[in-house]
Order: sequence, then C-alpha cells, then structure tokens
Amino acid sequence: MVNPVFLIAITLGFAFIFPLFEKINPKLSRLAGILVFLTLVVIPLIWFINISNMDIPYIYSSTVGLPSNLTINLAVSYMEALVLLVVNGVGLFVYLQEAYSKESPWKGKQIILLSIVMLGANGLIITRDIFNIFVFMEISTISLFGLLSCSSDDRVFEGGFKYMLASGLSSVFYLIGIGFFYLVAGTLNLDALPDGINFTGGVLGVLWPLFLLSGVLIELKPAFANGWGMDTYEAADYSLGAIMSGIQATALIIVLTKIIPLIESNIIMPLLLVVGSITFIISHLQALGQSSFKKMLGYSSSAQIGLVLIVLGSGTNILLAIVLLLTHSVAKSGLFYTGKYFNECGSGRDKPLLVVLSSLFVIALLGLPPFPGFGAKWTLLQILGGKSDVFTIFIILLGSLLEGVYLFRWLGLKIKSDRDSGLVVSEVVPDDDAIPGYSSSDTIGVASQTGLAGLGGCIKVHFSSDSFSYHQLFPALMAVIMVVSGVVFNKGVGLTFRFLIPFSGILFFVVLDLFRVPTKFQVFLAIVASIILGFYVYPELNGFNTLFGFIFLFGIGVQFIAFFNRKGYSPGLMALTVGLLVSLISILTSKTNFQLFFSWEMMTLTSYFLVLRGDNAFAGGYRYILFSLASAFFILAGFSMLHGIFIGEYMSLPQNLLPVILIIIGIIIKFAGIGVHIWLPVSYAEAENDVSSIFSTVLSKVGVYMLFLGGLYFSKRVFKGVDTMYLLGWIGVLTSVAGSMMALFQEDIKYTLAYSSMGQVGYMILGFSIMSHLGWISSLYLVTTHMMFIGMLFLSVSGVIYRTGTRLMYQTGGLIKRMPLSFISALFAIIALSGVPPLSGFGAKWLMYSALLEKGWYLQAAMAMFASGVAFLYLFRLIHSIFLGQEKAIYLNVKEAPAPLLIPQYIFMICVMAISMFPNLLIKPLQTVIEPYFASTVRWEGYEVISALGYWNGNAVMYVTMGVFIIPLIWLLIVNRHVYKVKQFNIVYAAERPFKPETTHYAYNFFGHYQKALGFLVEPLISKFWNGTGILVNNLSGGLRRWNSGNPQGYVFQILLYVIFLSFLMGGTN
Amino acid sequence: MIIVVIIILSLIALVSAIMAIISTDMVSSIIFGGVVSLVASVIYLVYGSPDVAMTEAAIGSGLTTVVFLFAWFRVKHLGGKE
Amino acid sequence: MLSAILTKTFYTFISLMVILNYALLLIGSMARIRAKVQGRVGQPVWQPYIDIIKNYGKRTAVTHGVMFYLGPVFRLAGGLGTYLFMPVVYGFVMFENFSFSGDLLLVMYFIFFGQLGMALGAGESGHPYSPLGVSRGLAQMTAFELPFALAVISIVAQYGTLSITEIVAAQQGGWQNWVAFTNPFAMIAGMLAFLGMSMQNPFSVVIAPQEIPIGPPTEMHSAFLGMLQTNRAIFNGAKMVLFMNLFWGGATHKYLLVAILIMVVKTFLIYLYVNIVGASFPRFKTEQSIRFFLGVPTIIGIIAVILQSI
Amino acid sequence: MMTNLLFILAGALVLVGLWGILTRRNIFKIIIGFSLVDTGVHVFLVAIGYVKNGTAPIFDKEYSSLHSLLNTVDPIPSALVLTAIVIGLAVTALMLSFAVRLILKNRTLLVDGKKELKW
Amino acid sequence: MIKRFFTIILMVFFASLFFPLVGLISDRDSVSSLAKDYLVQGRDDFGAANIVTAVVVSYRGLDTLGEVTVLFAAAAGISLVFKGLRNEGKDKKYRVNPPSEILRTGARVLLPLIFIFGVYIFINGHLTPGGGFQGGVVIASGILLAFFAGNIKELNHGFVTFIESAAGFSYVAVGLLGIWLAGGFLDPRFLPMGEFGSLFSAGAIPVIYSLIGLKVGSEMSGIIDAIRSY
Repeated sequence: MVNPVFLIAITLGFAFIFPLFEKINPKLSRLAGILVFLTLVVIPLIWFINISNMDIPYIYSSTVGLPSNLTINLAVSYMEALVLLVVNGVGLFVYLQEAYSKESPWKGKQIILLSIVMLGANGLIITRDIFNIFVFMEISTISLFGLLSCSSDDRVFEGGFKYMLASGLSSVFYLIGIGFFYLVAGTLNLDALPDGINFTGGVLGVLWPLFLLSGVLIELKPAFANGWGMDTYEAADYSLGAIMSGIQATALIIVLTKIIPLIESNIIMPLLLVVGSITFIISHLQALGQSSFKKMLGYSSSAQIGLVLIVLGSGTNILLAIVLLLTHSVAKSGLFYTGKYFNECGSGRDKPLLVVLSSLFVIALLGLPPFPGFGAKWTLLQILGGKSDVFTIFIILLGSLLEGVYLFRWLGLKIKSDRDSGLVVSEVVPDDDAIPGYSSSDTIGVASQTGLAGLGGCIKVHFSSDSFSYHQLFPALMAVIMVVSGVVFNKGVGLTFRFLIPFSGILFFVVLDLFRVPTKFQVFLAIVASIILGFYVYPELNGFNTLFGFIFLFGIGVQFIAFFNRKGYSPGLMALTVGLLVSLISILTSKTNFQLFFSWEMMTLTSYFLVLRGDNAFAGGYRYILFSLASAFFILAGFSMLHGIFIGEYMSLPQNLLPVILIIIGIIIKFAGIGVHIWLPVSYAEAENDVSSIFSTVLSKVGVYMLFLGGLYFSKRVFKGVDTMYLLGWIGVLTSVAGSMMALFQEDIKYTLAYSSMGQVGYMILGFSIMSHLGWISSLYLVTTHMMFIGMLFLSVSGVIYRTGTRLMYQTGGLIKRMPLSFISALFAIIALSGVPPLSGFGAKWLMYSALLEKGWYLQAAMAMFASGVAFLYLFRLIHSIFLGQEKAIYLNVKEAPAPLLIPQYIFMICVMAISMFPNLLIKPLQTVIEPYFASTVRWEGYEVISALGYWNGNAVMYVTMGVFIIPLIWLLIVNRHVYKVKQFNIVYAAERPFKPETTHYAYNFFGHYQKALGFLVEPLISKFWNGTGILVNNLSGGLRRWNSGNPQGYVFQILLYVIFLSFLMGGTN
Repeated sequence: MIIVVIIILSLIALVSAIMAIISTDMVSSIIFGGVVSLVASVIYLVYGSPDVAMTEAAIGSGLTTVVFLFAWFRVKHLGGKE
Repeated sequence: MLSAILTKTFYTFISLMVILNYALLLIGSMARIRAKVQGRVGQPVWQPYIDIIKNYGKRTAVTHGVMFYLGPVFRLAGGLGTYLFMPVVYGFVMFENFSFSGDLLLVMYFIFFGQLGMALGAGESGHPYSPLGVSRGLAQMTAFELPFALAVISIVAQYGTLSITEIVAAQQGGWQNWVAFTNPFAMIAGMLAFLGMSMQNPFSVVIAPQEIPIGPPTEMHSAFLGMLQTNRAIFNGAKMVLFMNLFWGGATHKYLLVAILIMVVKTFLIYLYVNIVGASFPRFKTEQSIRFFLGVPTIIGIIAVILQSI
Repeated sequence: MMTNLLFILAGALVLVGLWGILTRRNIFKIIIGFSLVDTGVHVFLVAIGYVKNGTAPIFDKEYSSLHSLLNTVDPIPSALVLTAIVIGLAVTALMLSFAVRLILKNRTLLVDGKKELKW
Repeated sequence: MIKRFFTIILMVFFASLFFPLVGLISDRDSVSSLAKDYLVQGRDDFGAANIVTAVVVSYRGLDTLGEVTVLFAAAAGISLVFKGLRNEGKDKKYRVNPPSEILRTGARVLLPLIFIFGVYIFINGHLTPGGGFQGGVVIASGILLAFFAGNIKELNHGFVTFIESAAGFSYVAVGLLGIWLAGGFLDPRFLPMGEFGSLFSAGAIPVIYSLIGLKVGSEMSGIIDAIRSY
C-alpha cells in the first residue's frame, strides 16, 4: 500500500521545483501540475478501494523508522481516505478551472500557493500529531493569504487583514492549548497517549481542551465570531471561496474529529450541539439578508459546518457527518463556479448548462434527492427520532428550510427572465383605473427587499452551442459524479434497484433534449413511455394504489396530448413532466418510508422546476418550493419519529401520535389548507397553461393520497383531547369555502381555476376526515371525477388563452360563436363541477352530503352546501364572461382551439358522461377498495344506490332529465321552425345603439354587489400574515447581520468573547 | 540569586511591552518591541534552551524589528497622529 | 314492462296537468286579489292562460344562437325536474311521480339546473340587462340557499331520512306533529328562505320591472316567453308543494279528490303568505338581501340544527 | 518558583498584547500587539519545558547517558518553540505587507478608517 | 467609552482564566517520559550531540519540513502582495543620505565574518546550539547589512529563487532517500554515523540543516528585499 507520506512529499517536491520548471517551459509545467493533482486524487482512491474491501482499519506509517510513539505518525482510515479523495478532487477541480481560465490564468506563484494549500489540507487530514496539526493549519492559512492577495477586488486586503488577525489569534490559542496538553499528557502523539492520566481533572483539565477547541472552532467560522471570514468571502475571488469552504473547512472538521475523542464526552457533546445549533440557525438567518452572492455562500458554508457539528455532537454515526460534509464541499465549490459564470453573463437566458448545474448544486446543498445528503439526513433523523431527540430534529429541519429560502431565491431569480418582475401578480380585483395589465402588490417580502428583484434569467432556455464553453465541463463532471455517488449511497440506505429503473426515464429525455429533438416527437415518446410504465407498474398496485395509479397515469397520459400544441422546441419540459409522472407512480409503488419520501421529494423538485417554466413564475415558484419544503420537512420529522412503517399493509400503529400529527400538518400544507394556501393560486396560475392543468388535475391529489395511505394511522385520532379528524374536517370545509369565495372575485381566469381546485380539494379532505365508508367513497369519487372535469375546464380555458392571448375574463366575450367546441366542453365541465343533477358532479355531492348527515356533522354540511352554491356562481361567471355576452371586435377572427387541446377535453367528457350514466361503474370498485377499512353502509338495487339516509338512481335521473329536456326542445323546434340568427347587437334595447357594442359586455367586477356584502371574508389576511413573517425574518436577518460591523477590532472582540463563551460551555474554569 | 535576575528581566520586558503599546512615536514603539524579544531571548538562555535563545535573538529582535521599520517607512508619509 | 311505463307516463301527465292548471289559476287569482286590495279591478283570473296561448301562437324568426334557444328549454326542464322527483299527494300512486328514484338533495340541486339554464340563455342573448339580472339572481340564490339548507338539514336530523315521502309520512296524524310545530325554528328559516325563492317584492331585484325591464328574460319573446311562463307556473307550484311536504305535513286523505283539495288549500295559503309580504315591503338592493339572508334566517337555521342534533 | 515567574511574565505579555490589539486604532500598533502576544506564548512554551535547575540538552563525550538524565531541560518544547517563532515571523511579515497595501489603499493609518466590507 | 469598558471586562476575564494556574504548577523535577526516551536514545539513534537538533530534524522532521514550507509560502505571498506596489513605495525616494563612512567600512569588515558565522552555525547544528534556521537568519541579516551599506543595490531574483527551489527540492529528496535507504521519511541514518562529536557525524543531520540554512537565508533575504522601500 502507498505510504501516506507520499501525499506530502509529491506536492512539496512539485511546489519547490515549480519556479524553475516554469522558467524552462511554462506549458509543460502546467501539465505537470495536472499530473501531480491527479496523483493526489489517485492515491486516496487506491486506499479507499483497498481499505473498503480488505477492511483493515488503518494504513499506518510513522515517519522516521522508529517505534511509533517517538515520531510523528500519519494514519489513513476508511473515512479519511474518502475525505482525501473528495478534497483532492475539489483541489484538482479548482486547479483546472484557474490554471486554464480564459481571462486571468494563474501563473507561477499562485500555482505554488494552491499546491501548498492542498499540502496543508492533506496534512491536516492524515497527521496524528497535535503540533503537526498546528503546522499544517498555518501552512494552509498562510498560503491562502498569498492567494488572497492577487484577487481582482482590491477590498481583499481589508478582508485579508481581518482574516489574518483572526487566524493569528486562533493559532495563538491553539499553541497555548498544546502547551497545556503537553503539561498534562507528556506527549504530543494522539495515538500514544498514556492512559490512566486524569485528562480532564482540575483546572488544567479544562484549560487544554478549551484552548485546543477554540483554536480549531474559531478557524471554522462559528456563528457569532465569523464576521472576519464573511468579509473575506465577499472580497476574495470565487476560486478562493471554493477553497475556503470546500477544502479548508473539510480538513478542519477532520481535525476536530481527531480532538473530540480526547475530551470527556459529557463535556464535548453538549458543547458541539450548542455551538452547532447556534451556528446552523444564525448563519442561515444572516445569509438570508445578503445581497452579495459570495457572502451569502460564505454564511451558508459556515451554517453547513454548524450542521456537521450538530451531527458530531449528537453522537450518531460519524459517517453521516462525513457524507454531509463532503456533499457540502463538492456542491459549494461547484456553486461558486456556476455562480461566477452566472454573474458574468447576467442572466440564465441562454445558458442551459449553467441553469441545470446550479440547480443540481443547490439541490445537493439542501440535502434533497438524488444526492447523498438526502440519504445521510434521512438516516440521521431516523437515529435522532429513535432517541426522540425532538429539539435537534427541529433545529436541523428549521435550518434546512431557512437555507432553502435564500438558495431557491437566488436560483429562481437567476433562472427567471429579466422580464419577470419577481413579484406576485395582484390577487384581488384591480381598481377601476388600473390598466388591464398587472399591479404587483406583494411577495413573500424577501425578494423585493434585497434589491435582487430586477435580476433574473428566462426559462425559455435553449441549448445553443455558443453558450457552451469547456469551462462549464468541469462543474458538469462534478455534478455527474455527485449524482452517481448520491444514487449509490441512497441505494445503500434503502432504494431497491427495481425502484430506480423508472427514474432512468428522466435521463433518457435529458439526452433527447441535448440532441434538440423537437417537442412533438418527445411527447409521442412520453406517451409510449407512460403506457409502458403503466403495464410495468400495474401488477404491483393494490387497493388505493390502483385508483390513484389510474388517476395519475390516465390524467397525465391524456394531458400529454395537449403538449402536442407546442411549436418548435422547449427543452427540459418533457424531462421534467415525465420525471413528475415517474415520481408520482413511484410514490404509489414504494414499499418503505424511505422510498416513499424519496419519491415525494423528487415530485416536489420536478414540479417546482415545471412551475418555474412560466413567464412570470418566479414568485409563484418561490412560494411553491418554500411551502413544499416546509411540508416535506414536517413529514420527514413525522417519519423520523414514527418507528413503524407508514405504508399500507405492513401498518404498525405508532405509540404516540406526535409523528402522525406532524405528517398531517405536512399534508395540510401540501394540499394548501386554509392557513397555508397562498402558494397554490400563484404557482398554479403562473405555470404554463398545459402544465398548470396537469397540476390542478393530478398534483393536487397527492396530499389526499398520503392521507388515504396512512388511513389506519389517522383512525386512532384523539391527541391531547382533540379529535384530529374533526379538526381536519373543519380545515377541509373552511378551505373549500375560502377557495370558492376567493375564486369569486378574480379577474384572471387561471387564478379562478386555481382557487376552485383548492376548494374542491377541501371537499376531498372533508370526505376523508369523516372516517366512514360513505365518507371515503365520496372523497375518492370526487377525486376521480374532479380530475376529469377540472381537466376539461382547464384545457378549454387554455385553448381560449392560446387563441386570444389574454388571461383576463372581461377582455374576452361572446366566444361561443368562434369556439363552440371549447364552449360545449366548458359547459359540461361547469355543470359537473357545480354538482347539477344529471352529470357525475351530483353523485359526488350526494355521497358527500349523505356521509356528512349520516355522521352528524350538520354545520359542516350546511357550509359545504353554501360553498357549492358559491362554486356555481364563479363557474357561471367564468363561462358567461368568456363565451356568452357581447363579442369584442379584436377577437372576431379568433379560430377554434387547436386539436391537441380539444382531444383530451373530449376524452374526459366521455368518461364524465359514462360515470354519470352508470355511477356504479366507479362506486362499486371504490367499495371493494374501502371494504377492509370500514363496513359498507351502502346497498345496491339495480342502478339505485341506497344509503342509510337517502337513495339515488343515477340512471333513472338521467333518463327523466333527458325526457323532460327533449320534449320541450322538440315542441320549440316545431313552433319556431324557420328561425335565422341575428347579428350581434340586434336586441330590444331602449337607448340608442352605443358606438361600440362590446362596451355593454357585463363582465368586469361581475359580482361587485356580492363583494360589497361578503367582501370582508376575502380580505387577504393570510397573505398579509405570510408577508409579515417574510418581512420579520428579513428584518431579523438584517439585525443579525449588523452584528458583523466590519471593524477588525470588533471582530477580535467577537473572537475573544467566543472563547469566553466556550469556557462557560465547558463548565467554567475553577 | 538567579531569581532576582529573572525578576529584573521580566520587569524590563513588561515595561518595554507597555511602552511599545502606549508610546506615540511609532519608531520608538517598534524598538520597544525589539527590546521585549531581546529580553525574552536572554530569559530563554537562562532557562536552559540556547537554540531557542539564538532563534529569538536573530528573528525576534533582528528581523522582525527590521521588517517593521521597512513597512513603517513605506507608509510614514500617511502617518496621521494617533 | 311496457304497460308499466305507459301507465307511469299517463300518471305523470295527469299530475302535470293538475299542477299546471292549478298554478296558472293560482297566479291569476292572486294577481286579482292583489288588485282588489289596491282598489283596482285587476286582470281576469284566467289571464295567464291567455298570455301563454298568445305567446305560443306567435311565430318568431329571431334567435341569438344555440344557447339562447336552449335557455328556456333548460329552464322548463329544471321546473319539470323539480316537480317530477317529488310526491305531490302522499299515498296515491298517481301522484307520487318519480320520487322513489331521487331524494331531497336531488330536488334541491334541480333548482340549480333551472337557474343555470336561465342564466346561460340570458347570457347568450347579448342584452346587457340579462347578465346583470342573472348575477343578482345567482348572488341572492346562494344567500337564501343557506337558511333553506339549514332548515332541510335540521329536518333530516329530526327524522333521520332524506326521502321526502318518509318525511311526509312522519308528519301524518294531525297538525300537532307537522314539522311547523315539532321543529318551529326550521319552519321559520324555511319560510323566510321561501321568500327569497319566490322573487316577490322584498327580493325582486332580479327582475326589477323598472330598473332592468324584467331582468334575465328581457330578450325572450313569443314561444320562448311562453315556455318561460309555463315554467313559472310549474316551478312555483313545485316549490309550494315542496314546502308543503317539508313543513306543513303534505296533502293526504282517504279520497284522492279530498287530498288534492287539502293540497290546494295549503299551497294557496303558502302562496298567499308570500304575496302579502311582497305587497307590503319595498325592494332590497342585492347586498341588502344577501346580508339579510345571512343574518337572522341563518341564525334561526343554526339554532334549528343545534336543537335537533343534541 | 522559577516557572511560576515565567508563567506570570507570559500571561502579562499576552494580556498587554491583547489590550494593545483591542484599544489602539493604529494598524501598526495592532500588529506590534500581535507580535507581543506571540512572544508571550513562546515564553509560556519554554516555561513549560523548564526542569528545576536543568541545563541545555547538549552532551559531549564525557557525559554518560544515564548521568545526564538528572538535570537537562525538556527538549520537546524548545523544538516546538523553534518552529513557532519562525511561523510567528512569517505571519507577522505577511500581516505587515497586507497592512501596507491596506493603508495605501485607504489612505489612512487607522484601522476603522474606511470600512467597505461590513454586515 | 463603552468599548473601553467592555475591553477591560474582557481583559479581567482572560486574566482570571490564566492566573489561577500560576500558583498551581510548581517546577517540574523530572522530564516527561517521551523526553527521557529522546535524551537516552538521541545519542545512540542519531549520534547528535544537540538533542534539540535531533528532535527538530529527525524525530519531528515533518514539523521542520512544514516550517520550511510556511516560510516558502510566506515569501511567495509577500512578493505577490508587493508585486502590484513595486512602483508606488519606491518613487517616494526619501532623502536617503548615502551610507556613512563608518557603515561602509564596518560592513566591508563584518560581512565576511557574518557569513562565515552563519555558515558555521548551520553546519555545526548537531553539535552546538543553533541550526538551519538560526544560520539562515544570520546570513539574511548579513545581506541586510549589505543593503544598508550599499554593497548590493538590487538582489538578483534569479539566483535567490534558484537556491530556494534547489535547497527545498533536495531537502525533499533527502527525505525520500530516508524512506528507501533508512527507516522512514526524513530518517538521516542513511549516511554513516561517524564518530560522536566530530563534524561529519550524526548521519544526514548536518546535510539537512545546511539545506535548511540556505533555504531560510534566501527566503528571508527575499522577504526583506520585497518589503524594503528604498
């Protein structure tokens, strides 16, 4: 096996000889540099492979061939080999970027200093001698200062000076620590410590750990003493940022892992926990308010270090900390470089590779699938859940959420086009003199405050060769390695190979995008793929999964046809949509909690990027991802404390109900319950038309599926005296009432439909929470039928928007003459949606009310009826403003909606008609599914379904209605045989004919009087609340940022204060 | 006996350290810094580590003071009074 | 099988004829009574017959499009549908229509069917007044829908069934176990809601004669208007029968003719109540009527529900 | 008794140095303070190595290995201090050069003269 | 004013951290176990008279290697920092009076002495106190004197960097030789131990120390040349 000393000898030899070498032949010397950095990567690779299979704990070598206790020893275990591999990988990555960069390639001295930094980092990781750690620490910091000095920004000297003061002080403390340690232990070698010596007794016992630890911790930039580090991040070049956070921080953490075993665990563990939590939360908050990209990443890396400290302090498996650390180091250095290219080119408009790469790196940093961070965070939380250490779980999840806030804000603004104002479109009726455009009113408060709002790249991204420079090849390579390592690690944690096959579909479509295959062809392939997926998955599904499998597959499959309407080439669309479909299906087929959560997160990610494709979708996407992350973290917390398996048949009831409550809260956020609904309308409305139709038909049902999945869990429901299901019922009803009321006053069609689907989901939740046979049938019946008629409505509306180009209802009018087919499908849809008898909508309403009345929830039943009444209002308003009334001159030559949009509508219509004629087509299979959970209280006699309360014969009702409808129609036809259509304004109108008839189209502020009466119900209190929280968090981060005042003496003061803080944590000195 | 020498040396070192900090003229405070490390090297000699004494003498009082002076002369023209 | 269908259609035809003629006469006589009260001679009692025959007689050559054509058809289908799924006279096969295949919920939602039809037809006509009237009508409908729903729910809570026939059956045996007396709050809420349904004066803003000449049906004429008028008769008749069944013990007796007579008397009184209120109140604005319905009637309804559910 | 004296000296030097860093606004005074702290630590390290009336660990022929055990000073701390002093010089020199560039850029000797990098 | 108040509190607290232990630790009457091993085996393993040198060069050779790299990095860093500034500091051209008579003649006498003394120190590193670092610094102060006395106007960088790299590289080479020929990295025993106390004894220690001496000397003069402003 290779002797660890070679790592040091090779780099040092190269560093010393390089000045001469460069004088002789600069090009060759640079190649030699690559060779050296490559060997630095290869050696640890050899170790890693040998150690992992020969599983000898150590590669051990003492310098100077004497017995090991006399000399300085170098040791490489399994973990260190892995860390070395990654750290040197990042080093090679930085070298390739900088030595061959176009504008200012690094010359002689800089390359030397970079190799010395690598030497320092490698030394820190492998040495087993305390003083040697000090020497290598000094090596890496001093060579970093050298590199700092040649940054482009001349503020670097101010930052560098502060950095030096801080690192000088930390090395002073470390030296004092070594002195005390030597007094106590008599030797400096970590492996040859004489046991039996009372390490931590008496005054000395506290002092040496205090100073050693403060030496290392200060260098790691902890929360209240990292001002100096952050100023350096802001001023230094991107490469230095990558080095500081990628290489140095990682090496120092390994040093920490060496020192921790020396100190008594009941002192060090709580200390690490406290320091880690404070750093994790405070640094994230400080990063939140940053406007400088590099400083934001600086704070974020100090926060990530905090997370690693928490993991170390919580005493869980150290490998988790290492995986989190390494993912951070790779992703952060990658992000530094993509950020550099992004900032240079202003916006992601035509930089597809950059968009993909920075998204991948951001996802990796947040510990979302498919990267290793996800598996590590999951196992960590499982262990913490086992010890029911609720506080740490809360800290970890809160921090990750805060990180999500600013990382996704940056990513969203970078991807979105500069046309996108980054602010939320007005949700309430624009005041009368408002021009028919949008007046921006609010956002989650963060984007606009930080002045980043104007920036942003456009999602209409297309792969063009000029935007691709080989410089982006290196980060791409890093991203690929990370994805592969992520998949391998997550497979180890719990994904079976069979589970991962469908996800290869995403890669297939990405490859298609690379070859610029036109969207139409891709859509065809997608339909074929979804059919294959259907057959591949069908045998595994049972019970609820079959129903929801049908909804997801049939729903998205049919709406793929609508994608044929896209002209030319829109990259990423099919990859993301197929990804969404695949993750939905894998939610159904997952066997363990981990698989379920993995696919849940994949769904969140793919849907977020789909939303982001919309033109003005930054605000929508931003809110979407924040609330989805919050919901995912609640569910993650729930799963971690659940101990049992959440999936259907292997159900094991949990002892305490807290995890179930957390999961319910997560689900409430996901289906946009009353308090947390502000993300749904903006994201559904701002996504592209066909995408938002998929969202409201299929995606809104996932929350409902999770409820049914955990059905049995929620049956045991009294938690601290509160009947959770009763509460959930009320949330469902209030959501439906709120959804319908808000939909009433919208001027924008897509907002109306978004609120309407939110309201309908409220019904489904109400149905579920009744927890009775009839309740579940009504909920599932509505889930299936709602998918159909909201699909019809959405597609017909997108046909109108496609043709007329406007989303405001009052600007259209009288389109029945131009677009009759869309009108018919819209008419059927609103009849079904509002529950008017002949069609299937009434079936859902009938089941719902009989379930509610049977259960005795009378007030809820009344509220539900009121909500369905209001639903009828806005639906009529929708169809009246668009199709009926006066025609507008500009839309006289509008053609019918294109065929790809019409076909899915009429497929859905056929299904709706079928279910309306024969309701038992759907209700019977539902009954068989629900049988095991609740005894059936519904009897069948022919076509008549009889429940305890009432009865309903869908078939007979349909015949009677047809009869009653056709006889008067025939009578009218006979009486008015020869009738001819009249031109637009030939009506009995007392006043003389207005100059432009379309001005009399009564559509704007249609329910004005209703708003006067009940407007107070719709005050945007909730969005005010969320804006308030956004602004509060922003001010908090502003306040915290003030702590780093920029004055070097202030920073020294911070550091000394921190040492005192550590000494208190250590239990005070004497 | 030796203790008395040590005490005197320590006092000299402390006084010159304090003078180095509070003196207004920069050159004199640099010199005082040099004196502190000179006294330190003598103390090392007395405490039986000649190697360290030589290093401290050469680097501490010699080179550090010179480097300080060179740096100071570079920025002397900006020297606003304390 | 075929004979059963034939007899069924014959019975339905008879019950339709009964309710149609009775309703027309009722409207005619009520108009005359109101005139007498206001000191006028008033129109002849059979005036509605004349209007219908006149309108159906007229030939028209004008239509505003398919939806305009289908508007009245929808409206009439809604009225007929509401009527057909309700037992008019309890206990006689002839008058039980199709009540066995749909319960109270179906009837309530059929009212929507009529409203939707009228709204679509009016919207298509292109006349600015009709959608104005429609928006007022729909807004008011949701408002009075709430107390009516609460009343219905409290009845369902009381008798534990949704089918109208069972509700009527439960109210037999003297006036003291009618819903009006066993569950008075429900009755009050229901009757107040009925005011909203009847488009009579306090809530007649929808078809305000001067403001927006007769609102939604402005553009309707000839056969279309005739169909609307027939529907007005049948629909009001159906609503009165519904309220009779729900609150006033329905019409039942050994002999069919006496039962029909009881039904006539009861529905007459209900209609009289509405007209008296109509004659003595000014017209509400839409938001006033919405606020009214969501105020006192809803509270009474809630009390009714709570009373029943404990 | 001897080492306690040195500990006091070391502690005092470090405190004076820190006090210098925190209070003086002239950048050079801060760096001098820093080098004082450095010297203080070196004195502390050497003090740790001192053995009661020990002599330098350098032998010549006559000293037999055993006899020499009695009164030589501990060589390890002096080895450490050797390296520490040179590192101290390297850090101070680099800090001085950064300070010179900083002063020439900000045109002022005071440390909180012109803060461009803050919160 | 509050800043001053807080600093005082900080100082008081740090004092309370240090001083309790002053009274605690009395003089150590014996050396630590590891030191005993070094003292006993130092002579036999490496035949070095000066045990501190033995510890610095061989027992803890990696530290010294690290140490040399620190100086190398610092020199490179400082020259980078002052690269941009080459002109500004220089054109100030203080009224530098030419070196006085005493200085010039004194320098002419002293320079050779200083250089010989420096070389002596790092060659006899293993015998007498002192070693590579001290010798190197003495040489550097010699060069400093040459600057003052005007003997050398401009340090020719080619020569200095050559010595620096050559010494550094051969130091690493010696280390590697240690692995192949002797026990481990930087093990000086591949050369004959020689007779205790004589110049060519203690294996490769003198070789290592002279290499260090040369390297430190050239680096220090590099640093001085970079910083000096006239």
